[in-house]
Amino acid sequence: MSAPDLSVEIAGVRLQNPVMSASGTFGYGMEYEPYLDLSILGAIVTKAVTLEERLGNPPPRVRETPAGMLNAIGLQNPGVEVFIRDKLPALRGVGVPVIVNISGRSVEEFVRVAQMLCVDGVAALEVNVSCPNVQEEGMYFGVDCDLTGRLTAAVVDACDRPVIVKLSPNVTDITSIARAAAEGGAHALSLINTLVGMSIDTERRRPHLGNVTGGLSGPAIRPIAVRMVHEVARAVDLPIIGMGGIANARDALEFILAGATAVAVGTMNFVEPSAMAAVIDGLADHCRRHGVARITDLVGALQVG
Amino acid sequence: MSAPDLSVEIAGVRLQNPVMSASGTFGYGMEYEPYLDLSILGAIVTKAVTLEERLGNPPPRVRETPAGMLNAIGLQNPGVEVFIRDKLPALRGVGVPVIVNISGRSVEEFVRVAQMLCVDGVAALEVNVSCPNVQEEGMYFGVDCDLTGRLTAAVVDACDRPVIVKLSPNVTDITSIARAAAEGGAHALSLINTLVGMSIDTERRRPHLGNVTGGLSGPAIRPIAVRMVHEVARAVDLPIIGMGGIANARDALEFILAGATAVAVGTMNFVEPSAMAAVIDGLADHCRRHGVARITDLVGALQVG
Amino acid sequence: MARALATLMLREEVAPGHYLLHTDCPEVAEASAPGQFVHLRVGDGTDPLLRRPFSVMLAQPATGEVQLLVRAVGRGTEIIATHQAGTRYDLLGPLGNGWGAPAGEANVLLVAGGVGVAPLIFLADHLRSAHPRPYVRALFGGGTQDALVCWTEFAARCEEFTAVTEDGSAGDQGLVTDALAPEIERSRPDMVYACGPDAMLAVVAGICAQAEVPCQVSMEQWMGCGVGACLGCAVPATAGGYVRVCTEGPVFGAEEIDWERMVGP
Amino acid sequence: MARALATLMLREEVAPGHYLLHTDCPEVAEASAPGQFVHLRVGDGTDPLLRRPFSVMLAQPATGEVQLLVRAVGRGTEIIATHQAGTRYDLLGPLGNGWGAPAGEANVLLVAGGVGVAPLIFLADHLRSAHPRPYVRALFGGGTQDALVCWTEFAARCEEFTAVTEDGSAGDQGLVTDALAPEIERSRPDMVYACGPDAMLAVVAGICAQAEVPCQVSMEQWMGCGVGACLGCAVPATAGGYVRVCTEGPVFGAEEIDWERMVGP
Ligand SMILES: Cc1cc2nc3c(=O)[nH]c(=O)nc-3n(C[C@H](O)[C@H](O)[C@H](O)COP(=O)(O)OP(=O)(O)OC[C@H]3O[C@@H](n4cnc5c(N)ncnc54)[C@H](O)[C@@H]3O)c2cc1C
Ligand SMILES: Cc1cc2nc3c(=O)[nH]c(=O)nc-3n(C[C@H](O)[C@H](O)[C@H](O)COP(=O)(O)OP(=O)(O)OC[C@H]3O[C@@H](n4cnc5c(N)ncnc54)[C@H](O)[C@@H]3O)c2cc1C
Ligand SMILES: Cc1cc2nc3c(=O)[nH]c(=O)nc-3n(C[C@H](O)[C@H](O)[C@H](O)COP(=O)(O)O)c2cc1C
Ligand SMILES: Cc1cc2nc3c(=O)[nH]c(=O)nc-3n(C[C@H](O)[C@H](O)[C@H](O)COP(=O)(O)O)c2cc1C
Ligand code: FES
Ligand code: FES
Repeated sequence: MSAPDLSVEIAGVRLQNPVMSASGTFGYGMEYEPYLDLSILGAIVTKAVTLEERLGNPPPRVRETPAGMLNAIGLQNPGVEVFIRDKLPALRGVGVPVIVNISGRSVEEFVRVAQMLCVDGVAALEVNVSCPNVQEEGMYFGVDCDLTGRLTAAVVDACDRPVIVKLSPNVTDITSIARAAAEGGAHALSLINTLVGMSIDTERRRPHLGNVTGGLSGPAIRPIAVRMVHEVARAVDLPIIGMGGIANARDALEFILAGATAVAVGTMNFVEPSAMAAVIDGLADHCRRHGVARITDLVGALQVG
Repeated sequence: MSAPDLSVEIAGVRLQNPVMSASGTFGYGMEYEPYLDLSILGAIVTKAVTLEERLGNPPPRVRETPAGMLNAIGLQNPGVEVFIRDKLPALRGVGVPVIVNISGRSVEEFVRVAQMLCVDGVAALEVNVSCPNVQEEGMYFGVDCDLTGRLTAAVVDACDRPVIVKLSPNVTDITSIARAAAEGGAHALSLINTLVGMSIDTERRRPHLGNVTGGLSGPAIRPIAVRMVHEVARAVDLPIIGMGGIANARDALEFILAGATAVAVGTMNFVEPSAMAAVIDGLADHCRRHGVARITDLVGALQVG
Repeated sequence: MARALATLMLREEVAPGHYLLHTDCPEVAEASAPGQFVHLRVGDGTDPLLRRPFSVMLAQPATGEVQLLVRAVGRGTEIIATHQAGTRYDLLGPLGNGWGAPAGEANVLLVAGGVGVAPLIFLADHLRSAHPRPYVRALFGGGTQDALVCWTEFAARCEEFTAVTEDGSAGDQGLVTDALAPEIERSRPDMVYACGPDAMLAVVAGICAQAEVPCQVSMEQWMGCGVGACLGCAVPATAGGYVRVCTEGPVFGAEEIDWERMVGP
Repeated sequence: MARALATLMLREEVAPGHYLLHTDCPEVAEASAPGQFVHLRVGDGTDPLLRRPFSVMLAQPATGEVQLLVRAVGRGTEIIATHQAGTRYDLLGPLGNGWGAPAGEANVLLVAGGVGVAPLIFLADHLRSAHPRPYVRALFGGGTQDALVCWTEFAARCEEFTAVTEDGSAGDQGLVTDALAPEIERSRPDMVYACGPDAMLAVVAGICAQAEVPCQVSMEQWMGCGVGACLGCAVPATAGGYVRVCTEGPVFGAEEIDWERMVGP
């Protein structure tokens, strides 16, 4: 059998395969160059970029939990201008699509970041509406349909790049937020961001994290993420980038079968810097073993009932 | 130092210590008798009881996930009458408070079960509003404030036993549901129930569970559970029974410091049938090491900031 | 049923990916009946989290030895496959209901598929000591020769022994269930005892029902607790609803299981 | 920095709960500078999940040996404490920036607390080979005698060596920081190098600032990636914001760290 076709299209962007980094777990790409050939990736998704520099949260910022970790980095980044000047050139040089994760404190801030990122080398924007630190009028964007819809529409207007809206799992009904993003004009969705969690040092009677709470990621959350991708795929007709605890091709296939067109690897990059390479190889292998010509044939191919 | 006082009071019920079984993980108590002296427990919480017998979901019903498990038992139980006749007498004989977890398809059904359980040997009712299988007019009780409030009030009216409302974590804001339960007259809250999750057999392209989705429990969810207990404790002035992945005294202390008056052990009973005994011993030990005279001195003793 | 510690004395790779664990566990050796299982914890952490069930393959009260036959199929069993002598296992057991005695003279037919042989070896062993003149026939099937794991131990305890492999690499070629109807026809056993994959058991149950020969099956299902508390290990019952593999089973009368509703794990 | 496999040749319990790992890892032995660390995976599953950072205590390019000193404090290190010779470790390293060279003649003072001794042993070793006439003084503190782990290895590489324990079970009684100001006064080192708990480092930094002696500290912080990608290992910088222990550190000039904002992990 000839080599299976792993290429997919997300919001008009062609990827050589469906495997990308999850925002915030892969820095600005170059950090992992000693461990992984970046040019094999489907895409690189950057750490969140904001209008102004952000210093981030006080330490400790990470803590291991059973099969997962909590993080409260606090959107530390050098700001969009420095990103474009210092980080983007090297990223662009890798030769795979670069998706820039953006965040802000207000619709206005998102819009200005999006405008500034309409430059060569940015393939798409991923709108981080789901970071627990991002709120307007006391509401997190990502847990409110109306805010999500307005924000999406504003970013779509601001920049001609495809807009991927990244959804929060900390909601009662993720499909209604997904629909709001779709109605706002999103070109794709990515999910899930982290679940809000907390861990306590019982000897010192203090939270382990400087920020008290943090975002839970890693294999622990995979069953929740797969369920949400399954729900959203049935509810909304947009391509989905699935993520949450993916460590290998089998995990990635759970998301693809549930309805994700592409997948992102986050926390497991820390554990295994070559995890994405293994996922890509494993997907090709799975296709070969099962006589699947195109990976897209597996998207949403789960049989229920 | 004299032995620390581990006793606590939940909704007027005195417990010799704050450690109980989580509903559905300890059968009707007797299953674990060969492995654990039941009389040492703070309380025994039973598997959900409904008005009529329920046969439950098709298999497979359980599946291991990273540091956790999914279950979709489907409220299998013999119905309240058979429970009172066949299960309650032995439970009562143990000599510790028996808390009966109840479920139903409608407010009416909950009310009738509650009425029938106003019998000797039932110390309190735990109202399972959070089971994904329990819905009215297409809404799950546990994710809607209004339904939660109405249901709570109806059960409180139906029976003179203390009513503990068990909250679902599958919501955007658990404090608003907690407040609704408090306004409905709940005497205590227990949290968290399981998170909805899913796991896929990628070789067969089918869900692992017969019911497609299931409830995620075990150590994996502990950070989410601790965070929710912390939030609810700050929002509502009711005693809290905290649970979610507790394996040992250190884990239990996270919940207590976050604001839980008592704790329940669920999934980890399967792994370690004597887990509850270890938690009880470990709590006493912790109190001794830290010169804590009463475990209640630790409730909510977390220092933030 | 109780809590016990077993010490691994020797781990033998008896076929590729199949391990025979010789453990020292006097309590379980003493108390086990054929068809019962132990619920064993692999490691002391969360990976894997839950205990894993394994049939007792042989129990020697005199020496305290308990043998388990483990096929490496996933995380837990692959970890077991690396264990060295001296490893200590925390286990619950013996659990569940074992094989029922045959009616009459122990003129029985055992049908094993792959590692399903384990509880049947114990049964054969037991029949030989419990009955004056046992006549034990066995059909043992697998994909290839390698899957006929511990066949010498099995054959040694049977009057007649037939191997069947799908690829013909050992014994007759075909499915073990193909050989069943003719064998029943020929030997008219008092009881058929079967253990193997669900699909095999369903066919065995059907053939026995048709031939009107009583049949017992040992079932598998994903387990939570192993002791009857979680209702996780349900299989559909002919009487309606479900029965628990860990408590009502793992051995059932074939007619107790609703094979139509039975979905493989 | 690179990916490497290390093979455990010998695990020595050098003090209660403290293990010296002699590993064979030619790439890391070749490339390591004193003060760098390796990010090591414990097992291949999810328990523990993240890698664990350990300072290189000694690296022998000629033999390929890399020594790590591990104190068992939690899940990962307790698992390491059970590892047998032959265990293979997957590691990233050497990582981070090591100790900077002293100004002048290598008249230096090393201040170690507990296992903080590891990167200082490597430093002392290196100073002896890199400088013609090194004069290395060391203060080594711990709660009790047991915490002065590998002190003979340390002392052997120093011209002067002073032990300090809180309970007086070895050396002088007190805190290592109590001994510091008089020692600086006396010996006027060109550089103070310190590694130990945050609280100790903060005091060391303060004393050195006061005495106007340059000071380098090796910091610890919880790590995600270990390679600069996650921003998890931040410590507060005097310049404002944060610096990464894994990338800008683990060795910093004491003046680079904002000790007021530093919260212990
Ligand atoms: C009563 C009983 C007796 C058993 N006796 C034996 C025995 O003697 N020898 C032996 O090798 N195996 C036996 N099994 C099956 C054995 O329990 C599983 O193979 C084992 O739990 C797999 O664990 P794992 O971590 O390696 O696999 P996992 O990684 O958890 O799963 C790998 C695959 O193994 C299968 N599996 C896993 N757990 C179970 C389970 N509880 N029941 C059925 N299938 C499962 C599934 O197909 C799964 O896809 C028995 C099962 C039961 C219920
Ligand atoms: C650059 C660097 C070099 C280090 N060098 C050494 C060394 O040479 N020898 C040595 O024994 N230890 C060293 N440590 C600390 C070591 O990494 C931790 O003790 C280890 O990760 C604990 O893992 P665990 O699973 O046993 O503990 P866990 O169960 O994860 O935690 C137990 C306790 O250990 C502490 N701890 C855990 N991880 C870290 C961490 N990354 N940083 C600081 N404290 C932590 C915390 O106080 C925690 O409460 C170093 C840490 C860093 C950052
Ligand atoms: C350390 C860390 C930092 C993260 N930063 C961001 C971020 O800046 N923007 C964002 O949208 N998601 C961020 N995430 C969320 C991940 O992109 C991803 O959605 C989540 O971690 C789940 O995937 P995983 O389990 O594979 O890590 C971060 C996650 C981690 C662990
Ligand atoms: C097998 C199983 C069955 C359960 N059945 C019930 C139930 O009947 N009623 C209920 O309120 N919660 C039920 N739960 C939820 C537990 O009581 C508990 O809230 C949850 O599992 C989290 O705790 P744990 O992580 O310690 O298991 C069940 C959980 C499991 C694992
Ligand atoms: S495994 Fe829990 S009831 Fe059978
Ligand atoms: S540990 Fe990830 S940046 Fe340092």
